[in-house]
This record gives sequence, C-alpha cells and structure tokens, in this order.
Amino acid sequence: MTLAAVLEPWLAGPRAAELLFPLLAVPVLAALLAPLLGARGARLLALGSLLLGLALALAAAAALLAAGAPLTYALGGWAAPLGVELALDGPAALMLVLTAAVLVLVGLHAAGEFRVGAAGRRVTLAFWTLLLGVWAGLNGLYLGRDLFNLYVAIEVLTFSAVPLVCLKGGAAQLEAAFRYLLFALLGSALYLLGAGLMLGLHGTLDIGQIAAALAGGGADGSATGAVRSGSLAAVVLMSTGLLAKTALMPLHLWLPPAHGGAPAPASAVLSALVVKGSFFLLFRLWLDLVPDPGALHIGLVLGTLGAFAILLGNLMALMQARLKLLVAYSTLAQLGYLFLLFPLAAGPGGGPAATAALLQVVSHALAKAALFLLAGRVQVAFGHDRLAELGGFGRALPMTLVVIVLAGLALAGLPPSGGYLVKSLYGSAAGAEGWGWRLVLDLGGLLSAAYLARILAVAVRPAAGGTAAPHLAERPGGFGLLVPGLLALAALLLGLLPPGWFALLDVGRAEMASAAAVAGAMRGALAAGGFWSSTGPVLTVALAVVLFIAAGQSAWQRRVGALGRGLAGVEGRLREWRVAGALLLAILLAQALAVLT
Amino acid sequence: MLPDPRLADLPLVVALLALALWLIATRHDRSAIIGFTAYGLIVAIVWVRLGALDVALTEAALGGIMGLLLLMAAARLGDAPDGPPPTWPLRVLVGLLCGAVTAGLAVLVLTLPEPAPNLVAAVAEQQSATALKNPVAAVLVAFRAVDTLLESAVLALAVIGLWSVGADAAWGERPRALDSDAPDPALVLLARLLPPVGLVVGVHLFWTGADHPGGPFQAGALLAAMVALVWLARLGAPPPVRSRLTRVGLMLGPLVFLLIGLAGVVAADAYLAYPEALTKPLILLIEAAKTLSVAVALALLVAGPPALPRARP
Amino acid sequence: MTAAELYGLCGAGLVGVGLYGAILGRSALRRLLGFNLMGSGVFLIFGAVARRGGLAGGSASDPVPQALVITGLVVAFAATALAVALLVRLAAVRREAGAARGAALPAGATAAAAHPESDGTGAA
Amino acid sequence: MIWADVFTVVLVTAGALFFFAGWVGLMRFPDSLSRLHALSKADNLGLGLVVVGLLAQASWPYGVLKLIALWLLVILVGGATGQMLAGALHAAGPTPEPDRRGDAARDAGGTR
Repeated sequence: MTLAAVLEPWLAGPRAAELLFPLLAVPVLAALLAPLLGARGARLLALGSLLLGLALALAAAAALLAAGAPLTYALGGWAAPLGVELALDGPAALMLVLTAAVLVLVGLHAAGEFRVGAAGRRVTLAFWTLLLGVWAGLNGLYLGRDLFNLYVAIEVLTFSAVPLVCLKGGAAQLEAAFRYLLFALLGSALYLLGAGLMLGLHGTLDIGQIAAALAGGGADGSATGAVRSGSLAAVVLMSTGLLAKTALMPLHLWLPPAHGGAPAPASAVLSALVVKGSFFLLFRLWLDLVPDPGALHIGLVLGTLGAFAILLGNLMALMQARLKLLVAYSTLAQLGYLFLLFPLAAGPGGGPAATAALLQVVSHALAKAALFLLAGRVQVAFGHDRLAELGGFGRALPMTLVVIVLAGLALAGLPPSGGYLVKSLYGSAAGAEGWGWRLVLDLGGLLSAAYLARILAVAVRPAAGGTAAPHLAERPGGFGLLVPGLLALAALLLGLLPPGWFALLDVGRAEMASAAAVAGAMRGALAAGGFWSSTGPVLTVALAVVLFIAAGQSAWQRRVGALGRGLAGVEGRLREWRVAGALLLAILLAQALAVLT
Repeated sequence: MLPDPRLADLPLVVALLALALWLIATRHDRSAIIGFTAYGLIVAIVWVRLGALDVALTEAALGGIMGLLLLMAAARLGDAPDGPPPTWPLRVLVGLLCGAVTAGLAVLVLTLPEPAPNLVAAVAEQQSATALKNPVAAVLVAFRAVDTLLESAVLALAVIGLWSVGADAAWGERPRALDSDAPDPALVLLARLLPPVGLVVGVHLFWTGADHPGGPFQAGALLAAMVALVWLARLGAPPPVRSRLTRVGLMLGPLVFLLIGLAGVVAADAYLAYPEALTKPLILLIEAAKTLSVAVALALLVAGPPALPRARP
Repeated sequence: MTAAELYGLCGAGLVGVGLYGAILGRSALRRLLGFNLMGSGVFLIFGAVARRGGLAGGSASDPVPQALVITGLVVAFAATALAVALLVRLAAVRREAGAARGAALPAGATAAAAHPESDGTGAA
Repeated sequence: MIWADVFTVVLVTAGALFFFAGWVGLMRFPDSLSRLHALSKADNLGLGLVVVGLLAQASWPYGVLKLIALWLLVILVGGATGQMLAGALHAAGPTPEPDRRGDAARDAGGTR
C-alpha cells in the first residue's frame, strides 16, 4: 500500500476534518515540551515541530481543496452551542500555510543567532518557547469559530508576543512591552465584553449560529430589532478591542518602540504575523458574523482609519533616522491597506476587495519578514542601524542591498508582486466612484517607493569622512541572505503563481472569485491602461534616488525639516498613553455611531 | 427572609462602585491596593448573590494572592506618580468618553432579550455523559475542554514569559520577589499554622469539585496562596528556575490534558472526548494534574522572575 | 429591576470607572489596577447574563458563562503578574542605569540614551 | 424552632453592632494603633456573636464544626495580621499619622 493510499481518508476522504485539531495541538504540545527539554533541546524541538506543522497545514489545504467546502470539527463530539467547533475555510487555510511557512523560514534564519552558545540560555529558551506560543495562538485564531475560544487563542498570542518584545531586557524594551501588554489587555477586555453580551443575546458563541440568527435563519425565526442592534454593539466592542491589538494607527503606541528594540527575528514575526492575527478576526467578525455590513457606515470609519495609517505611516517611515524604525513605520502604513477592505467590500463590485486584503496579508508578511531580517543584518554588520552613518553601505554589502530593493519593490507594488495585485484588486473594487480610496492607494505606493529610494540613496552615497563605505563591525555570512532572499522573491513573484491556485481562497466564499480576479489583474498589468500602475513605482524610485543624491542627506533634512518636525510631534503625541487611551474610546464610540444610525 | 432580597444587593452595588471610585482617586498606591483586596472580597460575595458559587470560590482564592502580588510590587516600585497629572480638559474628555461607554453598556444590559437564552437545559441533558454532577465542572472539562486546555497553556506561557524578564546573569537562579530580610514573627506563626488547614481545604475543594462547587482552579489557587505564604515567611524558598522538576510540575496539567485529548480520536471517536468506560478516572487524572499545575503556576507567578541574591552592604 | 440587572448595571459602571483609571492613572501600577477594575466589571456583566439565563432555565445560574468567567479570572491574574514583573524589572534596570551613569553604561541604558525615539518617554 | 430563630436574630444583630462600632473606631480614632485596637477588639467580639448566633441554624455535626473552624481561622488570621500591622507601625516610628479624614479629603481634592 502506498503512502498516498494510507493518507487518503485524511487528504480527500471522510476524515479530513480530523486534521484541524492537530494543527492546534502540535504547537501547544511543542510549547509545553520545550521548557522541559531546556534551552538546547527547545531549538531543535521548535524547528522540528514547525516543519511538521507546515506539512500538516499543506495537507489541510489540500484536503480543503479536495472537499471543495469548509471543514468543521466538533471537539469532544459536542456540537455548538454547548461544545466548541473548529472550522477551516479558504482564508483560514491560506493563513495556516502562510504562518507555518514564514515561521519555518524565520526559525531557520534565527537558528544560528538563538542558540545557547550565542544568545545565552535565557534568551534561547524564551525565544523558541514563545515562538511556538505565537504559532499556537495564531492557529487557534484561524481555526476558531467560537467567540470565547477565539478570546483564549488571542490571549495565548498576546502572552507569547509581549515577552518577545523585551528579550533584550533594556529599559526601552521593557517599557514598550509593558505598554503593549496593558493596551492589549484593554483590548482583550473590550473583546471579552462583546463576547459576553453576544452570549446573553443569542445563547451561543458560535459565529455561524449567531450569523444565522441575525440573518433571520435562527431557530426562533428572525432576530428582533433590539437583539440586532445589541449584537451590532457587541461586535463594535469586539472590533475596538481587536483594533487595539492590531496596532492600527492611531492606536499604535507600542509598535515603534517594540520593533525598535526587539531582536530582528522577533520583529519579523511580530510584524509579519502577530498583528495580522487580530486583523483576521476582524475580517471574520465584519464579513462573516454581521449580515450585510455594506448597509452600515462601518466601512467609512475603518477605511478612514486605514487611509490615515497609510499616509501618516509612510510619511513617518520616510523621516525615520533608524533603519529598523523605518521598517516599523512601513508596517504601520501597510496595516492601513488591510482596512481599506471594509469600505471597498461594501461597494457594488466589492468581491475582489476581500481577495485583495488577504493577498495584502500574504504579500506584506513575506516582504516585511524579509526587510526586518535584512535590517537586523545591517545592524549586526555595522553595529548600529542609524541611516545618517550608513552612507555607502551598499558598497560593503551589495547583495544585501539587492534583496532590500527586491522586498521594497514588492511593498511598493511593482508587478507581478503581491503588492501590485493588492492595489489592482482594490482599485477595481473601488470603481469609478471610489476615486478617493484609489488616490490613497496611489499616494501610498508613491510614498513607499520614496522611502525605498531613500534607503537606496543612502546605500550608494559616499560614506561620511570621504571613504567609500562605512566601517564593517562584522562581515555577515552570505548564508544569512538565503531566507530573506526567498521571502522577498516570493513576495515579488506572487502574481506569477498560476491563477488557479488562488481558488483556495474561495472555498466557502465563492463570492470572492479570486482566481478570475487575479488573472484579470495580471492581464491588466500588461495592458496599456495599466502602464502607470505597473511602472509608476520604478519611475518614482529612479526619480527620487536622483533627487535624494542631488540634495544630499543634510539638504533633504533641511527642506522637510519644519514639516517633518511638526508631523513627528503630532505622531509623538498620538503615542502618549493617555491620548491613545482616549482615542481608543473615541474610536469605539465612532464605530457605535456608524453602526447604530 | 427579608421582604425583598434586593435590599441586600443594593448596598453591595453601592459599596463596589464607591470603592472603585475611591480606588482610582486615592493618592497612595498602597492604600489603593489594600482597597482593591477588600473590593475583591465584596465581589466574591456578589458572586454568591448571583448564584455562581464556583466563581465566588475562584475570586476569593485568587484575590488573596493578587493582593500579595500587588503589595509586593508597590513596596518595590515606590509611590511616585510617573508623569504630570492629567490636565482638566483631558480629565473631562476621558470622563465623558467613559461615561458614554457605561451608558451604552447599561442600555445593552437592560435590553437583553426576554426570556433569556441559556444553555442550562443543554448542559443538564448532556451532563450525565461526563460523570460529573457539577455543571460548571462539566463545561470546563468536557464541553469546553479546549478552552480550559488553552488557558492552562496561557498560564504556562505566562510563567516562561515572566522568567524571561529576569536578568541574564540570574538565569537558572531562584525567584526572589517575595524575599524579605526578616519576616515578622506573627507571619511565621501564620505560615506554620495555616498551610496544613489550607492543604486540607484545597484537597477537599479539588475532590468535591466533581459534584459540588470547587475544582482544580479553586483548589490550585488556594494551594498556591499557602505556598506563597510559606515562601513569604521564609520557611521555604521558591525552587530555582533551572529545576526540571518544577518545570514538569508546571507543564504536567496541560500535557496530561492534551495527550488524553489527542488519544480521544482513537479511543472515543473524537479529539477531547473520553471513552465511556474510563470517563470518570480520566477526568480525575486530568483534574489532579491540573490542580498541581495551577498551584505551581500561580505560586511561581507571584514569586517573580529569577534574581540574584541582593548584595548586602 | 431584577438583581441580575442591578449587578449588570454595576458592571457597566465598573467598566467605565476602570477604563478611566486605566487611561489616566497616576502610576503604571494604578493603570494596571484600573484594568483589573474594568475586568471585574466585564465579569459582572457575564454574571448578570449567567443569572438571567439560569433563572430562565430553572437553575441559580447558567453554568456556561460561569465557566467562562473562571477561565477569564485566571487569565487576568496571569496578565497582572506578567505586567508586575515587567514593571519591577523596568524599575531595577533604570536604577542600575542611574547608579552606573558616567561609568560603564548597561546595554539597556545606552539603547535608550542613544535613540530617544525608540524610548516611549511619554506616560506609559 | 422559633426560639432558635429569635436567638440567631438577637446575636447576629448584636454582632453586627460590634462590627459597626469597630468601623466607627477605624474611621474616627486619632492614630493608627488605636484604630487597629478598636477594629480587632470589636471584630473579634462581633464575629464571635455572629458565629454563636448562626450555630443555632447550622446542621449537626458538620455545619457546626465548619462554623467553629471558620471562627478559629479568622481569629488566627486576624490576630496575626493585627500583630503584623502593629509591628509595621512600631517600626515606622512614633510620628503620629495625619488625620485620616483630612488625608482622604486632600486625596479627593488632589487627584480627582
């Protein structure tokens, strides 16, 4: 009997749903066993279980494609509402595979840095155990469909992510970790409050059952007006809590200091995956639980916040003095793109918007993981990451620069990158009436091309003191470029995948029609009308490099100095605890008004 | 009987709200924390009034170590504000926003549907399959087993995260957040007399939890409080974090739970299901391991990250 | 008004008071206390839901929300312990940095001093 | 059974009065040591009366034993914590504390 025949019942047969719980159990088991093995064993255990998890995720995706419909599994044999069910649909399968793949790659990249001989026992044990914890929490978020089960999963994620921020143990990192923890806890409490009210309103926590009750298909007929508005208010509470955890601007107070000080692989995981976990839950709440969200004004509130994040995040990235902080602010801008989903999905041609948001998750996860690992590489090589003192670093590390540019072009949206697909699909979802959103998309693309140009200009400019390149503290090995290179290439070439592959996203969500949308977007890249969107980023980068070099670092700073200082001052105020707290409540009320009027 | 049972509830509500306002307004951190401990006791009484005895026991058992944790923190952190006081416009603004949230929640609470949807009948119907007479225990260990499992993982990860906060040089050492130079003789007396009683009550809470209010959380929290008392009185010391035995104790509960849950797919046709003949002994095994792990985790969380002995001048 | 509604309203009030304390508290410890007050308000609303469901279903309290509160209480305790550990360690690192200022600076202090933008100097 | 109920009501009421007296002492007495004194005296007496009053209602033998065990535990813990508080006050030195009500009023004015 062949292996395929043995695996048949799971991959294409009646037992496919039995793959779901192991996807959660493997990371939990590994996280529990890692401290028992000690710092040395933890690393091998983590890498081994990650590979196993990747295989499981791929198997689950294959089983899902074979089944053609979402898989559900009632744990313990207890069906909802009494029991807790797990479910797998297209978007969840995508996230499972993406998470396992990125964690495997980052894990392999970090295997040299986080070992007992290099990082010490404390950091080694904590890093690998917490990495497994992050994985467990994320998989729980993807598979869960019970609101309280999702709460516990998100707490697993938070409790693992917070100590990752302060692995280095400096004052700045500890303070960032504390702010992150407390802000995330306020978010969890708001989320939990919404879940509790949902239980009181419907007697169930299962997302599918609540959605059915709200849509009028519940056992007791249709939902009354009070139940409907109560449910929407509960969703608003949960949504606000999740916004705090996603670090959507202006609720981003913890993210820049956290990324500024965390070890590069931890930053990569936090930025590529952790903040996406809570976004994925927002996706579920507003698209799966709330019937007809397009009839509400919620898209306007969330979309405005997203546009604000795109513009302010990119501008702040352009002005950062440190490479890692530049990358961190770029994350804040890229998170904004996710939230354009909510206004655009509500429009008449909104189908591709959901595909665009999911592709943005993938594309950003790949490109940003690469960029953080590369920023860490630059920091190790020169002993710091201050851009002003990195002039000419491209001469010392040419291949590193090439990979940075590849990842940057994927972020800026050069075809056939994932970023290009995102902008193209969002653009077609926006249609002619959504010119405002399209304008934000274009501006965002130009600004991200501009900060990429700034890095390039720094890299080729002569170093301070007239030498060709800054002093190398330590020449990094070429092997360290393998993982960032793979990640960057994957992000850049995402659009070249056979369009049929994107049909995975549509399992359980036929309205997305992802395969056709992606094929259309790629055709558009070659058509005459797509000229600007396909070459715009490259042209901008080329022009901006010339400008940056001509102006020189100091002149550039003088020119934007006053404006930049003002903007940075405003942004700094937004990151004050009290201001962020008040904004959290204001956003809560704004959403409530949008939904209930 | 009182003429109207709500006469007993109103003073409790007023006391809670007044105490909460005082807690955030009072100047000294330490008074606020002592007030918070008293607040926790009132909340425990409220849970009794709400008919939720399992929650009342958890609240009371956790409240004690929570107070200890916060008091030790206040002693180490000093009592200084870490910024200028908020300006009046900000206070008014935040006050209005918080008031709006409260008002909205009040409307939500008062418009919950009638008759209230509930799972009482569903739990009662299926409970016999779990061999447990306490419905809350049945929810925790059978119907929502996965939540309980993930929550034990949260506790274990919290301990690892807490340990990782310590200094590099102190790794492998023992936690010292509860250390004091010379414990009060009265405390030492208390730490000699109370733990035996606490142990008996803890085991009773664990054992009775299958059929009556109580269970691994409550028992574990009480045992952890006793252990913390012993450590505080320096009659014993927390184990060093390098100790494998401690780590096994910490992880045993979730590990046993998870392994039995995984085996369920073979033995009982579903993950996290129990084979009929073995339901009672398996649940007992899970709860025993869980009690131990909850006690270890909570005690370690109070004891803090590993630290070097303080240098004596 | 039933007792369940009374405690539900009390929970709503506590959420508001707790949020105020968590946002404007004078020290980090007090903001943490504010979070705990808010959490207890959330749990009381669960308690009101449990009581209402219990009375409607012929028992004192619906066991499902009770079980959720027990899980939530333990998570909140673990969160508080982790937060306290971060604060105590932060204070210790700052003390060490203050004591060693002028001499060899520890790693955390140099990072904070050299890159002020990475240090959340506002009220955390 | 009516006599048992009357017995309970009288004793529990008396116990509650002692608790109230202890609370008044806590609020009104000038310094910490006398506040502590008032509190522990009145509480011990109050609790004793409440427990004796409830004994008439408790089931024999376990209910009664539980009540007595509870009483002993509270006496032990109350005594020990009172001792510890007094020790802490003693260690803090003889400086009289500021008036509590004034303190509370300043707090209310100062931070709210």
